[in-house]
Amino acid sequence: MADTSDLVLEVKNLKTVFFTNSGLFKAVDDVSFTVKRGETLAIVGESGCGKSVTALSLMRLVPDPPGRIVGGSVALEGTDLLALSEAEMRKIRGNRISMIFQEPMTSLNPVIRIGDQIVEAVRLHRNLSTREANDIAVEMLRLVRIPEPARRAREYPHQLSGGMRQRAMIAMALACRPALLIADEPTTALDVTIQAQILALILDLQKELGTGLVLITHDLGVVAQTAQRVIVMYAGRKVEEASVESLFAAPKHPYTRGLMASIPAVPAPGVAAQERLNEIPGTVPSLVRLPKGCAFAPRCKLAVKRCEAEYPPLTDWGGGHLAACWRAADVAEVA
Amino acid sequence: MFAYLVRRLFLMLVTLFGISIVIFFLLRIVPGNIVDILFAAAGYVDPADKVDLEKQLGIDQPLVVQYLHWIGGLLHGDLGYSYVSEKPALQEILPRIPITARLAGLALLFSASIGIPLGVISAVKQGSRIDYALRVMSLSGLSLPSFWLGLLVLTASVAMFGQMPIFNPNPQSFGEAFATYCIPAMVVGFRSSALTMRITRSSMLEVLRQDYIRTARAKGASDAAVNYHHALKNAILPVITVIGIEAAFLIGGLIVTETVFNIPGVARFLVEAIRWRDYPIVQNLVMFIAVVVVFANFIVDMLYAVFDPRIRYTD
Amino acid sequence: GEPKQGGILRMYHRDSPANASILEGATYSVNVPFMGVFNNLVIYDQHIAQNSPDTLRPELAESWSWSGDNKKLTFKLRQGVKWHDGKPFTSADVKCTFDLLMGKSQQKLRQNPRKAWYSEVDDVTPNGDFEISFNLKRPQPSLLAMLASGYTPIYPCHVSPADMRTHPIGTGPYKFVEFKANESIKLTRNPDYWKKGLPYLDGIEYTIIPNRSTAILAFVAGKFDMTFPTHITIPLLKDIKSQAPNAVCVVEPTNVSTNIIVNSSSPPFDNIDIRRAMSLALDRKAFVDILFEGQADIGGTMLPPPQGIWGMPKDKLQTIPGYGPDVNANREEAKKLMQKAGYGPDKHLAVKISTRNLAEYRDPAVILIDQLKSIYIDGELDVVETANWFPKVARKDYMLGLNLTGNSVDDPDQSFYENYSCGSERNYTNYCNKEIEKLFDVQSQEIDTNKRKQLVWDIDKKLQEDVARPIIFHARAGTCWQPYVKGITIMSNSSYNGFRYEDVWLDK
Amino acid sequence: MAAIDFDVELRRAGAHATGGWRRVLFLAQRHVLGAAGLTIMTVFVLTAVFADFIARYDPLSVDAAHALARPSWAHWMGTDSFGRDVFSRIIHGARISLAVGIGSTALGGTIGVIVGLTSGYLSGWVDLVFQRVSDVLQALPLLVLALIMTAALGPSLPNVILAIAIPLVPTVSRVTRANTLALREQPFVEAAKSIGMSEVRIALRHVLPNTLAPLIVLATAQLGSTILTEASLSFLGLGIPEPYPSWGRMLSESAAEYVRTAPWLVIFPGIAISLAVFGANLFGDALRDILDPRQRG
Amino acid sequence: MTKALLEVTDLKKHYPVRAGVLRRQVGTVHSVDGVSFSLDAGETLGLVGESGCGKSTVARSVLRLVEPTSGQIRLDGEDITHLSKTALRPHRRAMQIVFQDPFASLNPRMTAGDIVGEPIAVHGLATGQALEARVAKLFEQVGLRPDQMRNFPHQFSGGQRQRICIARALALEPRLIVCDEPVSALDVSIQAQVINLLIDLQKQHGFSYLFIAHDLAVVAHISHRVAVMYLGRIVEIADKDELFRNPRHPYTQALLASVPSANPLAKKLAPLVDGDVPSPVNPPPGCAFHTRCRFAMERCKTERPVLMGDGHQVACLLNEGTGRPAQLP
Ligand SMILES: Nc1ncnc2c1ncn2[C@@H]1O[C@H](COP(=O)(O)OP(=O)(O)OP(=O)(O)O)[C@@H](O)[C@H]1O
Ligand SMILES: Nc1ncnc2c1ncn2[C@@H]1O[C@H](COP(=O)(O)OP(=O)(O)OP(=O)(O)O)[C@@H](O)[C@H]1O
Ligand SMILES: [Mg+2]
Ligand SMILES: [Mg+2]
Repeated sequence: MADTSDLVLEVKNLKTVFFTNSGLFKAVDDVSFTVKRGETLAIVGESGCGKSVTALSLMRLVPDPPGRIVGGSVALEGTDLLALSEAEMRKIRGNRISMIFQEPMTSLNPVIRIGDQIVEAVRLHRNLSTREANDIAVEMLRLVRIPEPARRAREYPHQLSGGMRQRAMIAMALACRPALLIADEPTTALDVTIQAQILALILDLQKELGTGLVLITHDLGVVAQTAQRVIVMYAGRKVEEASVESLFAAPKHPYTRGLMASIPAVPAPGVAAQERLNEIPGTVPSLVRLPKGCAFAPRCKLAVKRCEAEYPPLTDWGGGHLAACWRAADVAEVA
Repeated sequence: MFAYLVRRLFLMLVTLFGISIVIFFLLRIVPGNIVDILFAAAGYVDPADKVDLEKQLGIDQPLVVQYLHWIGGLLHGDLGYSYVSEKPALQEILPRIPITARLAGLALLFSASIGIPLGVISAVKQGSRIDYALRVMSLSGLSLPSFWLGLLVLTASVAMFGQMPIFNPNPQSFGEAFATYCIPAMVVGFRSSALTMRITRSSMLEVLRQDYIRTARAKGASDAAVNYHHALKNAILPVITVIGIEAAFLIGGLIVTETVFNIPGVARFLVEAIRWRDYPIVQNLVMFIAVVVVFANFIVDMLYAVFDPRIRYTD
Repeated sequence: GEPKQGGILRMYHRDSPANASILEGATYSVNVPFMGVFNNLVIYDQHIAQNSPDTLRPELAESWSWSGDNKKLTFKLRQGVKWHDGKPFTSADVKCTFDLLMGKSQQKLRQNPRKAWYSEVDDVTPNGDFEISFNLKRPQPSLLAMLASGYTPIYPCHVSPADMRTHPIGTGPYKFVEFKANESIKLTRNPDYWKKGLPYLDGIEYTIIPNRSTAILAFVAGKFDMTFPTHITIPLLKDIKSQAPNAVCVVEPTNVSTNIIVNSSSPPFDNIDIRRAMSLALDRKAFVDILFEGQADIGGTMLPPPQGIWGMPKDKLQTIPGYGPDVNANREEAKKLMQKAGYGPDKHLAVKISTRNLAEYRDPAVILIDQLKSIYIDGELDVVETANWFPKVARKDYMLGLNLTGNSVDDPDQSFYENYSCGSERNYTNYCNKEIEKLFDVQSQEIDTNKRKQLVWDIDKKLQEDVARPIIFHARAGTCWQPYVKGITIMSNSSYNGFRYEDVWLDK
Repeated sequence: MAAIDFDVELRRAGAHATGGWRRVLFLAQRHVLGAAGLTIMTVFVLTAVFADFIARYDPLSVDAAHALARPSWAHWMGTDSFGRDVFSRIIHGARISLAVGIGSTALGGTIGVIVGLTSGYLSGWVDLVFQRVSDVLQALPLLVLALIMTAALGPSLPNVILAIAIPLVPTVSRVTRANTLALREQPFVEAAKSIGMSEVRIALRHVLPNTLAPLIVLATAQLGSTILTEASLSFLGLGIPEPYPSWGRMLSESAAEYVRTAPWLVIFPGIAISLAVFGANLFGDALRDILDPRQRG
Repeated sequence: MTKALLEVTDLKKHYPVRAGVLRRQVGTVHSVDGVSFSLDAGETLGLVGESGCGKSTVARSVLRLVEPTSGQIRLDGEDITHLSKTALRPHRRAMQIVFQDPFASLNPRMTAGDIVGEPIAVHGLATGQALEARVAKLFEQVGLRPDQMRNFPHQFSGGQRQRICIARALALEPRLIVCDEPVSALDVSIQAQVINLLIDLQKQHGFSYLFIAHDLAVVAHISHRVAVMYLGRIVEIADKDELFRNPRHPYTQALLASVPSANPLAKKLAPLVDGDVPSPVNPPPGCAFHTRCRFAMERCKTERPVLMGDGHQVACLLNEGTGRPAQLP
């Protein structure tokens, strides 16, 4: 991370917890990362590992109660978002930092026209007349390749298909040309063929606008095809961070490795399919009763005494490939 | 849309037809009829006179014949004659309608204009002191018998002002008109405003949890914009339904309030007519109420379509 | 001071009368508002509280005379009287009215509750336009009492009974303007009233308010000049007095007796011992204390003196079993009777007490049940809707009934024949005692009032001893008006008279 | 960033409240109003059950000597015009109100559930007929229907209960039907079908238990409104007749005559009614919050 | 050739779209529009396709949870399409279903043991102790502890819940299990566990799966043969290896190309199709895919291709007669 001027986002030791009646959920525990201009950072992990909460923490939209950001800093273009007042933060949301949500079906207000929802986003941050904002909205819809954008702008969300709604969400998020775009599983709810279209679109636009992108997904395939750098989260913690190539070539954390092995592959010509998948035994631990040591230890084949007693620090294993594992060195041997 | 309207109208007619049967036969199984009551006042029954009178009123005929006669008349706009006053039923019912309508309209207005904003506040401030206070207040509103509230208002106004807001058919001044309609309307509306508030609150809470609210916040919208522009627009839908249903309930509430405030509207008239077993009045009045209720539901459905673009009655 | 002309008398009405026809009506709800529209042949003096043979005054009749055999009553009629529609009043109208009442005319009343009053009248014959005679089957001096009742207005011949129900035409001081059911009744001054200079009022307006508390609040708030006559219960009277200290209030008997109808045709009350025991167990004073704070009368069938003319004197009354002052002694006796009939502390008699669903009926019934407990009778209240009450009573579908009997004139003929003669429609209990029935006829023909009184007392006493229809009490009720209302007299032995209001005026 | 006291926050969220009693206590703390409602309801039920032991006088016993006595040590809430002890009448009145409330809610609820379940389950013409019938019932305001029904049946305790119950049927059946329709589409119902379970058994074992929660909430709310309906009917002269000490009639009758001269006759029954309805509503509200998982914060 | 366990011939399921005053039918949802396939004992047939293409409807029709509009379903050679409910009951034991959503598939108010034991109880196969024992055994089979029988569904994790569903399906010892997206709702690490379990169970008991998924990789992994559906029809069906090695229908090709490869060095995302799936209410005439197909010809708009071929069957006019794959330009 040489050139700090190029940094759009710098998250340091972010901690977000939920106070619930079953206890304290450390949804995001001591997570740090950076995003450069034009760069795509993917966050992967299984359900409940804290991906969405991380994203919401960046936006300062963690529902309170029960959630609360309890530590760390989030610097967007040098400003610590966590230190801003709510009013100042509002000026930044949707303007410098934007977010696309997982559910295109429910994330648009059903009783407001698509165009008007984009117009609102524009006018909140730019001093424009409705007309000008309207033009921008239509322009944005065209940009996300919605046919007949002017007509679609006057339609309501239910009149659009899932893919189109997600495009409209993207148009809304990008309307103010933010420095950072967070896409929280933007394609999970969509069909594969549509998913490919949307991902390609996001990447195109990102390139065009030079936006930093945080792409959250649980699909390692998506990661491989879109990101430059990857964070793997497990039980609220960052367990591994690396460039895509490095991660896929040689994962340093047994969890990452297990994950990769457990995904069936589309049989490629000539490659015989394996009979059984490699499975990671057990289940993801509850975020309340996290073990003292490594949260993955109970499911880990490599686990040793130390893993249960002591949480492994994130260590650089070369070339900025970070992993939090006592036995990262042995990972390659095992599987 | 047109097809939908026709279908709705058809269903409404089916419902009304059902109501006509229910009310007609329910009334006839009520023991005792107008003749009994007339004679009850006299303290004796002369069987010959009774037969004469029953014949005169046509209630000696088979029920089906009576029913067909009634419905036949209804279709021609002939509602028959009141047994008691012997005037055309229409002439008895019609002048009372505007009174009740005004009362009900004002009550609804009151209910909505108090209930909705308070409901929004209570939802937005969920869990705060204001929320608690508003909820307790609305629940107390729901817990007061309405005749009791009405009597309290009357008693208090006599005690405090030596005056009472009793019905005045020809109010001379604004003050009189206010007393004539607004005070009773507020008494009725108070209860339904509590309901409106509750439903607004829970509907708002539901909506505030929705994804699109988060989207709006992510755009940088202010709390006010989120609550009133994004949330209320969606939350208002169930509120409309409840207000629509309330319109039907109001008539029940009005029975009591019209009695307490001595307002010569249709609601109280209905009670009197039931007491007198004045079939033509009861039947037609109930049909009228049913038409209003059924129409209110219809309007609610239409309003739904207005407020919710997802609903288009195209089929 | 001197009566002043003008002003509208505003009253509330307790409920909406069925129609405007007094002849068809059987409740003073019709009587009160419409009496001012009509005149009678004769009327009790409207300013003397007690209706008695001495206070009879001519009205449409200028004078009357009895024939020597007391079987023909002839009236000389007033000339120059006009109906409200301008037609002249003649003897034909009188004949029409009584033919209607006797059921002899072509046109029929929808209901004719007082047909029995004229059972001794053979026919009514006009002699020229202004004289008319009633020909009787036997002497009946009290016929005049019936004719003087508020229930006996003279109807015009030229208006059908049906029209009289919706738009009555009379000769009286006030003309009918409108009657909106459940809303209001309006009368206006008859400028051509045959009594010159009357009435003083420009009109009378009744607002119909069935809810008593609303009505009274409105009176207190000054919305009305007068309450509905005899509508104020004793507890409420205090309330009005405290809130409107200036209001003038009077309490008078209504000549309505609260009584028990006993179904003696089936067990258990076919047993005279149980009937006697029940009547012995009554603590009448307790009823009066609770319901009227002491202000009601204990008596037999006839309203007790001094307001009543025919009621038994107190000493005679107290000789009747159950009327004695020592309630406990009475109840001891009652218990013995019950034991004789096979009941006792371990074997109670379960009884259903039916009554109408109106406070005037229910409240005494509640007390009755409580009192019957003392003689091993467990009463259960059976509340009956108005519409079903008389059919139920007529079917004899009850054990005990708590009933109110209103006497429209304070006269034994009306009371005895209606309620106790064999076969009378209003003799709900089917009490039938041929010997007493003979005595009814004897007293009815007696011209001498004092002699007649003795006869009536004996009959009354016998009726009580037979437990024919035990009388619990005679109610009283209050009427209030604002101090500026003048010329109101509330009758003390009839609540069906005294509403002509022709010389009422407002001192404003 | 302000320091955050994790313990306090967790306590507020109820993290310490695991296990039966602690959970109940926590819920009571969390839903203070609901707990108050439940307490009121419990007191009310206990009162009704033990009325004979609590009441100090026979509620029907007339006592001329002590008519209209002010509240005193002997008569805590005074006496009415018959000299009957108001406190005892109110205590016994709880039975009547409970009988009306529970009786009519249970009756209306049971019929409504049966109708709704059948209607939702059978669909087709049965559904159509039931739907139309409930349209018909719903088009008549509750009080109007109850009024005609009590007029038809005559004023007695069972009749009043029936008259109030019938108008409840369409509401309950609509809710049940909607739930049934939704549940019918649930995979677990399809799974039951696929193992060859009969429709009736599916309806009873899989559908019904899952519609109960909203119905319980609905029932608590209805409980209050039935008590009020009875009071209104009493006011209109068609409520529970004497000699039952019905709160509605106690209130409506004395409201007419004794507001000023003997206010205790009006105040105490009024409080009893409002408190009971209030309690039922408070409890119902809290129950809804607790049973509706989405409401949990 | 052995007789197939399940034979579905020309299955159609149309839902009416009603409108108008008399609720007349104004349109039809062609959810399943002529699907034929067969399934041998011990075989797994994968069914893929995009959302709304009718996969679940096929599954439900096979189990007679919905009544097919037309076509034939034969189980063990016996036509069960029109059997009455009672006549169907014995056949129900032969086929069971596992649904996608492990949360909604379990009645929240019943214990896990009751849920799994219910089919056995319903068919009167065992009661009391015996039932208990059988349920315990089933629990062990699917990798759950028998002491978890008393727990309620909400006390299980997603993967465990799916195991309960599978145990319930196994309870009647069926020969055919229809799996309607059984792993779509699960995490990848759990997904692998469930897939392995299914494979193991198949090996032990030799039953057949009709396995539905939208994830090609999963289908590819578990199936012996794969059928691709588009808008209510099967557009291609073949042996797994054949299909993936040699996809012939343009839609199959697009589908394969859309799956992001887990290899960052492999070709980047290249969507081969544009636009959305058309509505099944008024499916396009001719070949339903022509609106999105890059090879669409004039003929495709009017002529409807039928499944052709031996073993590897394709419904595409490009392939007609040639037996050659559609050519990528
Ligand atoms: N509103 C909330 N209340 C309580 N806990 C919450 C809330 N939102 C999230 N959490 C907890 O935070 C943890 C992380 O949730 P998050 O939504 O970030 O997961 P995720 O990685 O996005 O999973 P998914 O892939 O399912 O979206 C979860 O274990 C969840 O239990
Ligand atoms: N009961 C029904 N009534 C009307 N249309 C229906 C019904 N069930 C399904 N459909 C329609 O049939 C089509 C196929 O639905 P189906 O559920 O079989 O699709 P699917 O391939 O399983 O989709 P998914 O991947 O989303 O589960 C859809 O367009 C759906 O809207
Ligand atoms: Mg998430
Ligand atoms: Mg499906």
